[in-house]
Amino acid sequence: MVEPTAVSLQLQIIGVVQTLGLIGIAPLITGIMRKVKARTQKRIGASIIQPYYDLAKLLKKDEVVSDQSSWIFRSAPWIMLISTITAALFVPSFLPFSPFNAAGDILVVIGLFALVRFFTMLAGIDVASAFGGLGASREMMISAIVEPALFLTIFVVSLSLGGTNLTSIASSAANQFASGVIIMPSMIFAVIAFFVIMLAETGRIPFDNPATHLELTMVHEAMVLEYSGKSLAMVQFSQSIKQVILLSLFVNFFVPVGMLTPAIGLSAASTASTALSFLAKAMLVSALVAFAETRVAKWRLFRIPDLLAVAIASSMMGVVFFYFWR
Amino acid sequence: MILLQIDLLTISAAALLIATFAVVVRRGFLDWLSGYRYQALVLAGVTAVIGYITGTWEIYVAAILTLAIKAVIIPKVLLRVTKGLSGQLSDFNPYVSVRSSIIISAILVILAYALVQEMFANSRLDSVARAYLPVALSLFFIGLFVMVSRRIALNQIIGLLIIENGLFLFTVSLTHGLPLLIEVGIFADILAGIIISGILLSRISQTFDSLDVGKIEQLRDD
Amino acid sequence: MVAEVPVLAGIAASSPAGLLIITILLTPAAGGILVFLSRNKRAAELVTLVSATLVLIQAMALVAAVLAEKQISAFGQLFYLDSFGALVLLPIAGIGFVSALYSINYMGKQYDRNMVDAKQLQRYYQAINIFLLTMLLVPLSNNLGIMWVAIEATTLVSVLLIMLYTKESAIEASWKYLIIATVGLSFALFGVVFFYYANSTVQATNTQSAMNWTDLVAHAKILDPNIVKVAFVFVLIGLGTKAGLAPMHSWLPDAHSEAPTPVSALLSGVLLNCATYGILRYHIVAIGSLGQSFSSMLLVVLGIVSVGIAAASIYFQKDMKRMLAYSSVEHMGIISIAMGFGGFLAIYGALLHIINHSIAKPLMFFASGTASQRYGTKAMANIRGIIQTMPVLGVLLLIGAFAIAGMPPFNIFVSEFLILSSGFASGQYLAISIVIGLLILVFAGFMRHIVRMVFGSPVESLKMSYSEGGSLMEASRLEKNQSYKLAIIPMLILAAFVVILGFYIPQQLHTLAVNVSEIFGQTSSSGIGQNHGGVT
Amino acid sequence: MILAADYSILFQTIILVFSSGLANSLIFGRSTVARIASFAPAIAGSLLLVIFAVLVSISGSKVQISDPFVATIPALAINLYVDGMAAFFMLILGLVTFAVSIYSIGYSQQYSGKNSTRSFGFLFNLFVLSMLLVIASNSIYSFLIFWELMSLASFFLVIYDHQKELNIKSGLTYIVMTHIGTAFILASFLVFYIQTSSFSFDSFREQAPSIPQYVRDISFVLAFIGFGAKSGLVPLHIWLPQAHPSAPSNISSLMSAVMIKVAIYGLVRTTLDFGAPMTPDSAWWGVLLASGGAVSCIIGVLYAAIEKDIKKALAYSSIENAGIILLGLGMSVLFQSYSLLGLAALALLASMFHSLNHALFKSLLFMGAGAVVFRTHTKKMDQLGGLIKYMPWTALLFLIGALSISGLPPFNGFVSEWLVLQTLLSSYQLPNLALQVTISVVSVVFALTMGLALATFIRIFGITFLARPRSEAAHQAKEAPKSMIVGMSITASICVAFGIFPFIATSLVSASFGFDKQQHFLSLQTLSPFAVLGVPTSSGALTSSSMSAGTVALMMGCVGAFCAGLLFVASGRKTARKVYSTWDCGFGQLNERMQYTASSLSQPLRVVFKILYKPHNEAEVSYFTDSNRYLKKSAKVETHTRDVFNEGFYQPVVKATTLVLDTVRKMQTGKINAYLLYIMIALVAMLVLAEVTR
Repeated sequence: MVEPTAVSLQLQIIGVVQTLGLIGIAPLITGIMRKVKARTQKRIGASIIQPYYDLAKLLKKDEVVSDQSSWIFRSAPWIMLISTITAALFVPSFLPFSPFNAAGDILVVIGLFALVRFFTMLAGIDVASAFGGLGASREMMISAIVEPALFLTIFVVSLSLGGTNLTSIASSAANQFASGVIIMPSMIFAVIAFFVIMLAETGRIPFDNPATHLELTMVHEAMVLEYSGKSLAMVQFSQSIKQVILLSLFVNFFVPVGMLTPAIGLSAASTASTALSFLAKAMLVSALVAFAETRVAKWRLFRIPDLLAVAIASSMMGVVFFYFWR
Repeated sequence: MILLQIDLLTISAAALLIATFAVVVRRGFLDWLSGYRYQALVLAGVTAVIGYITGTWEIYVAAILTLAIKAVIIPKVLLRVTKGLSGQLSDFNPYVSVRSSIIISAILVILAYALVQEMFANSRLDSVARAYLPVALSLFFIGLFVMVSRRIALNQIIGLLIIENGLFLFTVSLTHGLPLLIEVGIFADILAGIIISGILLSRISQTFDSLDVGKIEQLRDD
Repeated sequence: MVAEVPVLAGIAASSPAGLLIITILLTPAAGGILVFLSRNKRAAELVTLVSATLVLIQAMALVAAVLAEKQISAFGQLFYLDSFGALVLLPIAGIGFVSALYSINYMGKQYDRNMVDAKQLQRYYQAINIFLLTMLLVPLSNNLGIMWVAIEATTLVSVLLIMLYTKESAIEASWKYLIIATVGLSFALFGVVFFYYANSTVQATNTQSAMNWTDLVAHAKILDPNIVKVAFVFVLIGLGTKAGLAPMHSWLPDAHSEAPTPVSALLSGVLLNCATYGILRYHIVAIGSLGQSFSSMLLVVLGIVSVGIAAASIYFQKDMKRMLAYSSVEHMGIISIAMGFGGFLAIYGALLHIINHSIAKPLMFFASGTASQRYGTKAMANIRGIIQTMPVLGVLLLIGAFAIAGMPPFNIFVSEFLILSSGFASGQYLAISIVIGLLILVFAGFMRHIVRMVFGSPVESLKMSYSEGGSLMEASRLEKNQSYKLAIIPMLILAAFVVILGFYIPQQLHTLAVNVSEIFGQTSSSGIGQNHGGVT
Repeated sequence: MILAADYSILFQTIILVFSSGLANSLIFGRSTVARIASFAPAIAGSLLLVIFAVLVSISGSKVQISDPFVATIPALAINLYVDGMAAFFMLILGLVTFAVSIYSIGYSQQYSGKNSTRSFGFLFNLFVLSMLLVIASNSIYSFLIFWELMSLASFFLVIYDHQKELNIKSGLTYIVMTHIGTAFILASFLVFYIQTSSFSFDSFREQAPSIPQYVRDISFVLAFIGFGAKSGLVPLHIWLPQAHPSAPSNISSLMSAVMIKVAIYGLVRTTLDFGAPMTPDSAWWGVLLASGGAVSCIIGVLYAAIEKDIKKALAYSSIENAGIILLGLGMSVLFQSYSLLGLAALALLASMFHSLNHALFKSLLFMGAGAVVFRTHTKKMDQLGGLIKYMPWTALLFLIGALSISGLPPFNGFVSEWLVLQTLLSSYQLPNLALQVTISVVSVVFALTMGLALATFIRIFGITFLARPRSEAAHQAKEAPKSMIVGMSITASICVAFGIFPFIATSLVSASFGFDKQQHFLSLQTLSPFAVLGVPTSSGALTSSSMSAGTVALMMGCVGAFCAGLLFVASGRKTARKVYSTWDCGFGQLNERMQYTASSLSQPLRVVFKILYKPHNEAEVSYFTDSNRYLKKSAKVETHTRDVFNEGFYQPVVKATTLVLDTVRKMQTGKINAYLLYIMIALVAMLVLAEVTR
């Protein structure tokens, strides 16, 4: 176990670069998802780099803030962006490790996401409109119930792959894959649970519809309804970063295909191959998510707990399986 | 001579019991009083007899005191008190009917005899004690029963007095009299008690204008 | 007729301490006579106060003497005072004094509101003196017969005191008290005679001494156990009636609540102790002849019943003084339970408890008496916000209440703590858990009533109590001209003791208690946890 | 290096200082001077106390004062003894009291003239002093006397505002419940007394291992109930949400932050010190504690999430946090009884660290709520709102408290909850399958709790401080007085400090509880801000799971700077910011009645957990004409929830008891004949008993 201060500068730079890469592709992933969605709905849809244009545009625009809002509303986007990017620093994405692993584990990442959620909801309430409260109250319920599912999944993962340290999880996943284990029985359930959670956390159908502004359906959008200009850009950007982080977690935990194991060692070639495989997998999974979205309808708010219950149950199964088949 | 003693003992014992039953059976205050007075007389006699048998002078004194206080003074006091009383002095509907009262009293007598057997199983008693102890106990019990089962305050005082008599008989027959000092003290207490209760009776009849203790139940928790 | 000859003999025979015994008995008697002669209110008050003070002083002297030489006696063996007697004597004198002090203000006010006329007032002070005398006689007499006579006498005198008021309720209460107590005591006399018989059979010599407690204890081993058993049962029931043990307690709430408050204080604080003292004397004998188990069992059973019934009645009580009366039943129950548990801690605790209760209960009675004079009612529902109308009294009431309910840092907590510990030590887990449960109920009941009386806003309750054309203005005017300063003083004295004894036990008291536990056959080292209690 | 003797002198000085506070408050009348005079000693004393506690726990020395006023019999000896364990809780007491007493100077001015400030200062000092002495006491008698004193002082403070009938009611519930608890505590101590035949805790400590297991089991269960009742363990929590809100807010913060911890201290003392759970036989203690804790967590937070009264909500969240602490303690006992010492230490660290944190942020939150009530005179959240504009400092400080208690980085709550989670994750090292599964269920409950806690505090902060003010009172609110702000900012800053540099707290804990004597499992000794919290395996070696709050904070800072710079570059020209009214869908002016209220915000939760809340709405609609039901004149909806514990458990019990009592007391019929009959019956019964026992 290393103290982060002891990590060599070179490694740190690599880590930062990886993170920059990750947040760099975040809008791209969003774009891909939209495209896939459009295609499956027999639309042409915008180009996959449209999100970049949007951000650039928004950054240039003036913004309007509510006269009721306080500094909470103004500072919220910053906090969202900072927290998500910081979280991204701990996540092994292109590489099977992050040099800052000792400083922050998966619990820290979740904690940072919670921070984001906290301020999103406050911002929603702060503007004194009915929409904000509406979004906040729904988000409250969903996030509260997502929490146990998420933690139990982590429970399974950390049991199966050792600890909560993201790097060690990723590398031991890679090792296991290399040693011929496609997937452990306990992990099967974890996959299901994690997929559901990912949908919930990124506010996809059936939990939430990112593409709507209809008060019946919207959750996340309702909270950030008042944002405009630069702030809106930050909110959206942090949203897509969060999404890509979850994607890369999913990929590195459950689909450690073509990931370099510590046995192989860090060479230019191996690094490149891992990075590329990651990119491919990420795009694939995002496409999958988008495709899944078109197959289901948005669920009624009070049926969502049932879905989450499924997640909890399956990860519970995961725990039991782990203990039995150890 | 011994025979005579025995006879005296048995007869007087019977007399005492009869007197007691009289109180149980009758309903009017005067009847009770006469029953009690009669009982007191017998008691005095009995005491004297015991004194004669055991030959201790203190018991004679006790006998005289009994005669004076129980047979004379107390009835007088009660009569004087009742002169001024309003409200009926007779008990026409006691909590326990006369018929069953008699039966219960009989049972109590038997109980008393049994209890005496039980208590003094392993201690030698002289003939006097053996004769009077059961009677004393039954007086005690019957007195208590009268107090429990009757509604008229006067009747309860009579019951109390019967208990006292039982006590006295008990003392005399078992221990041939307590030390005189104490005997006197006890008599004084009884007398004072009766006087005070007399005052109370008159107050009761003034305030509640009835002697029915069934009516005196303001002080309760509910 | 008993009068002079033995007195002279006794004086001739007895030590200076013995002489003190005579004088302490003569003082209140003289006081009574003087009051009888005196024709005005002030004089009566003064005489009573003086005699009470004298009694207190002499009592202290006696206690000192007892501390010096373990026991004193006069009239040969007729009068006898050992540590146990001293422990009971002390509260009698002390509470006698404070209630004499309190009477001046309280009865004075009753007089002003012409609830009592001059004649009654005179009778009151007279009776108080005699009452004191009879109670003093109980712990001083060695002869069980005399003790019985004294106890019976206390009944008669206290009945007179309760009869002072001519209200219906007072008459009813005194009637019930008289009848029940007398019946009970006749039971007790049965027991006494039994003991006397048992003792006189084992020794043919002078029957005079066969009634002496010392003599009885001496022969305890050889008494006929069969008879002792029955005798103890009769004594327990008989004196238990007087000591307010359930289910013979039924007269107590009536009598204690209907008596004039100073008398209630004496009845609850001291008279009950006298009866309990009597029981315990016989308990010692019974232990001697039958061993611990028998009498202890009976005591525990009666005690638990008492606490239970008291708990129930306190919880739903409407009348303040009745509640206090029931709490006396509860505490007597606790004492007898403790005595039943046995063991050094138990005895020590029980003795402390006797003292503590007889300090705290009068405090409560005085406070409640003054409060109900102020609010013109005894119904707790109509008394609110004492802390605002009479702040000092409110605080005193709270101190008293929390003491009675067994909260630290007040005195009763100490003794209850010891008693509960001894209960655990004695291994009677069922009994102790029942007791703890009941104590919680009592506590709940007390808090329920007291807190609501002391706090809350007084306005409407005062309106209620002065409803007949009276307004709050009038109420406050009434408050002004009826100062209760003089009434506060005795309460302050008592409260001071309540707090002090909550923190520390005087050495003398400790010595007395230890001696008594030796009388009970418990040496301080035999008690569990004595040697290794402290930290070294 | 200071000698132990000096410590005991220091300790006595502290006691004296607090006592002088008692005296002062009685001496000075009702004035500003009096307020300062009665709280200044508390401030000084608590500062000294903090120093004392830190010194003792670091130096690992033990302070002992045995039997200062010589007791007549050993049973009544008053013994004081301060070791690391006690010192740690004294630290909590000191920190909180310091802040709260400063706060109180300002807060208590509202009572001057109205109620007696004299008694207020007196009770305040008495309360603190008694808590201090409870922690220090070392014998049954002294523990009980100070424990009851603490209850008494707090009781009077709860009903301090005694004009309100409601306060008196809740005060009564409190005092009775706490008395019941005390009975159990007494019993659990006396069980030890029977075994050791001694009243002193020392001999409990020494002889504990030699005491048979079943005895320790009994004692533990009794202690668990007794102290549980005081620490708001469900279902014995019923008094807590009534009493804490009724008390003045500074007292609420003391009660929630410290008094609960005193109960926890009692439990730690009895369980770890006297109980000596060294064998698997006592594993079930751990399970009991952990599951009890879990239940408290979830129930507490569920009620907190829907509560409309701000102080009540905080009280419920205290129940939740007490649950978390118990959970950690239970895990520690569990690990210890399987002699997984490293993990046991980790769990205890988690539990104790959370105690410290909860003390800090809960006192902060209650003080904040107090400031709000101080200015707006209402505790109903539905009448508050928008206060962030009128009371900016209070809002900021309250926000810090909310962030900490929700367990968000980079605040202290996050660190301790991280530790708890790691403890739960390490449960796979337990040798027993049943235990493993149980703990995983417990951890699900815990996770749900965390989620709900987040929601709860978003709601509390959002509704109270954000959006439009919902009442005139909220409009008129001004910033709280200086002293109150200062008091709050003290705890707030400590919250942040512990969040960024947890090594301060963790090393304090490990010093107090003597972890360094066990094998090293955390890099506690490296006192660098970037020190890493690690997790030991059963062998005590470290796993790779680790976290460094300091580093995270640093990185967030860097990222923030980076983003700022980036955005500055990206958006070339300075973009303008226009302030305009909130978007109203073109319907015209929005007003405060159109925003979400506290009740509506938690409506989804109410629906999801309706089993527990049993919510029911009362709607009343009036129409312009009875014939036409389409034109509503007015519509009003009230939502009510029920407390299942009160209705399902307490009310029936109380009903039954009172029924029995009522029947018993009826035997006082007033009929003299009946009374005489009782005597007769008693006689017969006794005679029969005599016969039977022959």
